[in-house]
Amino acid sequence: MTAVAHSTTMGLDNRKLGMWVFLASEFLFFGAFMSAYLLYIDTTNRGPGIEIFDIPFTSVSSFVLLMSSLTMVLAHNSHLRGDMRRMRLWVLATAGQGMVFLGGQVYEFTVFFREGLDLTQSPFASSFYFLAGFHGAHVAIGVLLLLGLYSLSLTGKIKPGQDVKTEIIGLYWHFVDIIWVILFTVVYLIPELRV
Amino acid sequence: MSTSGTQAADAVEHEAHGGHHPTPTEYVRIALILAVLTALEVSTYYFDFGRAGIPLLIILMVIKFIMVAGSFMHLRYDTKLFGRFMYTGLGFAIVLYTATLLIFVVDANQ
Amino acid sequence: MNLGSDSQADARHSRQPAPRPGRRPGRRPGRRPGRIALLLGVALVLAACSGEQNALDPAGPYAQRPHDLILYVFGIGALVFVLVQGLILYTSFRYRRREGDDSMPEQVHGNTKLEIVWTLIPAIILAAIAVPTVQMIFEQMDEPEVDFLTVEVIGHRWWFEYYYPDYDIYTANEMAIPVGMPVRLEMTATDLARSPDLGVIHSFWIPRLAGKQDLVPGHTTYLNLQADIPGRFIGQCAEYCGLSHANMRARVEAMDMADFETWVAAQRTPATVPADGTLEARGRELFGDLGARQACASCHQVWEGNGLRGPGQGPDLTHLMSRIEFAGAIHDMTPENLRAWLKDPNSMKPMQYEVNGIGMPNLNLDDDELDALTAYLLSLR
Amino acid sequence: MATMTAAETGQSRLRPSKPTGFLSWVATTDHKRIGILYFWTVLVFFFIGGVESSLMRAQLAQAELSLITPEIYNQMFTMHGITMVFLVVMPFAAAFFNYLLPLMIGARDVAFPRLNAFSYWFYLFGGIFLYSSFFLGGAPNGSWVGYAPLSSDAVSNMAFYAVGLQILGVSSLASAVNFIVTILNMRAPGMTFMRMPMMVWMALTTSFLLLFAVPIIAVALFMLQFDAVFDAQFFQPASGGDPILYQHLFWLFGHPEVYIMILPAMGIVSEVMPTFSRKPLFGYAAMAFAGAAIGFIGFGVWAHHMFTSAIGPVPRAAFAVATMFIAVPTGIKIFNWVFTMWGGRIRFTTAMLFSVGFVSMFTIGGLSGVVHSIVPHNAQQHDTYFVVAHFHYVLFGGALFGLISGVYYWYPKVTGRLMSEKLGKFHFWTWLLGFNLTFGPMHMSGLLGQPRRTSVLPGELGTTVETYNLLSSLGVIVLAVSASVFLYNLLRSMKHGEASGDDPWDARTIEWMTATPPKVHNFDVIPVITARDEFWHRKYAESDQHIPVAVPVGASVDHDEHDGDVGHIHMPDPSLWPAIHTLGVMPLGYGLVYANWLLIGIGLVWMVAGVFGWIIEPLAEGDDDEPALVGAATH
Repeated sequence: MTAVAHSTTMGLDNRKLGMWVFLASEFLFFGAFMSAYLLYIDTTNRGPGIEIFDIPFTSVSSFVLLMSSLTMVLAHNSHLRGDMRRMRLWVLATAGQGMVFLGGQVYEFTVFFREGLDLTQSPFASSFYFLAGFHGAHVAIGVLLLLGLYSLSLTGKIKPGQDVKTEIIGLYWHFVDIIWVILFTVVYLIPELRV
Repeated sequence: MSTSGTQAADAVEHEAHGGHHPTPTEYVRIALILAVLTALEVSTYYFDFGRAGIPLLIILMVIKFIMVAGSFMHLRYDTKLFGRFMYTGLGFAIVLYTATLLIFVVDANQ
Repeated sequence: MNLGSDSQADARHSRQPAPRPGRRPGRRPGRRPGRIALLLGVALVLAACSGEQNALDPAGPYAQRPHDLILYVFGIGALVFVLVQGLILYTSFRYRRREGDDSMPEQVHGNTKLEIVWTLIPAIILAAIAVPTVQMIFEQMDEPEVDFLTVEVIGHRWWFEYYYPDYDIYTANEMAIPVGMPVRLEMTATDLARSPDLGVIHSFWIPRLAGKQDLVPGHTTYLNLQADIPGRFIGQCAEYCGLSHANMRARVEAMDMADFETWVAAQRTPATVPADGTLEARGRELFGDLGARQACASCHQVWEGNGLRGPGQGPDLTHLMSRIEFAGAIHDMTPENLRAWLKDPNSMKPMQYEVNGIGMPNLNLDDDELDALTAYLLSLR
Repeated sequence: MATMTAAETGQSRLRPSKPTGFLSWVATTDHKRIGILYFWTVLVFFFIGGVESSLMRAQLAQAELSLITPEIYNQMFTMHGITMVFLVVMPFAAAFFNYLLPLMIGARDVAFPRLNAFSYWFYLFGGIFLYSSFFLGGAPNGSWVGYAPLSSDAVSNMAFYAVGLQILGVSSLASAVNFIVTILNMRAPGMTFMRMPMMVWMALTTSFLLLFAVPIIAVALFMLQFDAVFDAQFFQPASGGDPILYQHLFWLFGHPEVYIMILPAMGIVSEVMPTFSRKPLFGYAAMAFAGAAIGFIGFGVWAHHMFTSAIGPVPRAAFAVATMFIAVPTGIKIFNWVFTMWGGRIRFTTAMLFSVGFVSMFTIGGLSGVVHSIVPHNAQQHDTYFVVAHFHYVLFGGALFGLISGVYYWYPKVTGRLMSEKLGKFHFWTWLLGFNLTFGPMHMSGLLGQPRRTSVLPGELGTTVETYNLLSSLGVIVLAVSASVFLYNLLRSMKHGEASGDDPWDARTIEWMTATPPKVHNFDVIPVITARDEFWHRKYAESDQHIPVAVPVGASVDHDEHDGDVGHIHMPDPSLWPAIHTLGVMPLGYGLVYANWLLIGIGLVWMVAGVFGWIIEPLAEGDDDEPALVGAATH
């Protein structure tokens, strides 16, 4: 430890502040994909359109992702209390739900692809795959982070006092979740009402 | 000197909201409410809400958003600065992209 | 507009001798306010009034109005320029440190009153130019209120095509319009269905007649222009469109109404079929059939009165000789140039036929074929 | 140059610890060394960009020349634009921010030193990636805006552009996050927002602009690249895609980008002018908020780049008005600079000359900017050399003048030596002359009808236009001479320059308080800040008439509790992982350009492995956080 410890100017952890700053910019990222999707929602080029969505299926995987936020926050809570065993359990549960969501997305994409919704089919297809796909990529990164967190805590590299690490991964995870809260409504449910 | 200040920072932080962390039970309660809201959302697919459908979905979406951000992301308990970042980003995105899409709509009607 | 085009017996179109560049147009009376203020701007501008593609030398209302507005803005700008630069220079000289002067200046941190002044004054000036600007935006873009001529403009890599829907005329590079009548251009870029040209963005710009407007594939954009004097007005594509962007020129030939009617009538006539046995007839044959090589007719149309007159992949050649230039209007329509073009198009205008199928292929014509085809093209009057 | 004390890093086995040599630069996490790396890389790219523009000007020196083919010409202007914007002006500012921000706010380093190195490597590899295209079938030739659908045509080679810019964007985003956190969270005690040097304010504003603008271009580039390589349909009119969407996304980023490039220069000028006028910055608060206002309004004017595109009269009018009003905060800044000089004792060093040149030239660029907002006439100026003149007055006469001013000003801070004033003044006057000779005539040739991005100057434009073009081309020669003198001065002064001492300019801000060149830990004692222009106030008291009076040396120095023994100050360890991790972007990038899944896979695995190595890398002194717990927690 250094002899000249002075607390940060705002009394906040740098990494947590950094994560929030980064998340602020992510809204602009997803927003752009979403505007493309909304612009092209009817531009199907004689290919499949929004009627292709399987709402019950997507609802289930959305629900799984939503609940993964609960396990994530429980993992952080356990870490905060120093209960590393529980923390690992919840982290694994979260990663598992993330993988279930991803598996659902892969399945969904495969089905759509078989039904003719090719990336190259139409602007609608391109923008749908990009919007959902980049969200999926975020989930995948989140799963990797969680697995890393799990293995590092297993080897003792992450210790009870270091809950900031769990916290910032949690922030990222919840962010990916709330993006899906928006996407599920805007991409799937609202258009479905118009059919 | 990136690292030397963090201990103190964490100390400050834990002090600032240490006592206000919700308990696991509270988290579960919040998750249950979220589940109910999601069920309500999905029900629009099965039942016809008429004109109320879209506004209802948007309201539910906003509520879910605020609940996850406020409780799970601790915005309710943390420093206001974090919330400001998030809502600035969100606000920017909404304003800019709405304006962009509006330009398309306005032009299409001409 | 109603033109008795069929009465025209002679299909040969005698070209209008184009008024040469640099001619000062008659200034239209009763124009915008604000001209007075702008001595400096005007002086600057007048010094520059030469050349044909000159935005400062408007020849019609759609170029004149923005021109008058900009003079007013240039005037204000010049004033601000002199003021600010003068202030910078004065301050620099007045307050430079003299040799041996080690005294310290008073530590002034600011002055709220001054801040308010230099916030408000620019805001007021800007408001003053915002109002006429906004008015004029709508004025320039709205459909003309009087009778107007419609021309469809289609941008290709790298040439402009014009279609006159009222007369069913196709032409390229050079657009004929009547003097004193507004013309509304309906513009788009070509699409994949019609040509291997992907359909990219171009911009149509005849500076002396109007500002530029992009041609966007998938969109229809509009541009109003009008020439108040007869003449040949030049311009070029102003939105980067790839390899030969620099070689994509646009021409507007403004002519009196009577001449325009003559022109229309000539364009509506079918092409003359050359008599059997002539060199031209041989050329016509080759035009339609080059054996294993791609025939001219697969991309270019010469309308001989039967069937539909429609757009081809390349420019319509029915009345090729009624134009002064060809190949994106970069080469004069001389027999030598035409022959050289047929021999090796790419050397006269870089194109991407080899990689993209855009532009004219090298057909490997031998000398006899070149002679015949050139003769045939020269007969398309 | 800064040297590294390795004393405290020796015990880590896996981290490179040699203080000098090639590896020490690759592994550095010292913000000062990273700043220096940025600087020299920028100079290399600046040279390349300059060669590209010289070729273009040679081709346009006379009408109908054919010195270079259109193929080459189109690559030249595309790469010139990309290079100057993304590889020169932006990273030039990053060089300054890196070197100076921690020094200016009284910190030992940035918030995330390894992320800082990561930004640099991403920048370097992005630049190399872009330029490798020259050897792989030709550089991109679809212009720096890359409008679809032209740019999704394979012949335009714009896949390299899309991926290369994406890489540079990651670099920018990472440094934006880093700088924001640094400025918000790492200031010295007492350094409140309203005591920060103006440069720090501008860095903060710039970083926020990047933060919100980069993700937008990222999306546009993803779409473009998938259109070009994987046949996606975002901007393809044949299937109903809309090219205008690309333009919106590009300019939603592109306009803030303009301010991203100019605000750092404004920050530099706001430091240089007070120092050499011996007066505080006039209207500090107004300056800070005007900068923020420029950034904020800058997000609301993007469509003014599309006034001749397929948008209707209503948006044209709205964006015209918004655009005009950006001139208000800009005007505030200009007047405040002038009144900073007003009443001062101005020492015209080279740095000051460049700053005054900045204000003067930028004013011209600002005025021609207002002219663009006159939409009906914008249709005449748009995409002509008038626009080229305008943005060069803003970016060359503006940004570059400011940045070069900063080089002369802070050179002694970095090297401990002064640059030659004699050569410097020669540089300034030839630079000013060459600049105006090159870009001044372009105003006229544009209004006389010369469009930009044309590989040949059409003879039909007339002899007047030809003359203006010849003048422009001659100006480039003057600029080339001037730039050579600058380079010579830079290199020569490193060894032979006059020793500067710690405070050669009688400066005002705290980066001049510490040793020159600064030690690796910047400050032996973190200063406690009690005033804006802290250093000045430590040197001078003020009389009743607000005239500064020198105070005795040493009367106001932070007490050094270590008595000069600073060996134990823990600095971030060097690390090779940022460079290793970042290198994975090369296979990934080529994989995306050539649709080669194997390369994409290699790149992804490489980068993930790199992150992992980064995370588990041992630290010399315990872990990042809660070090006190290291001993206690063993489970």
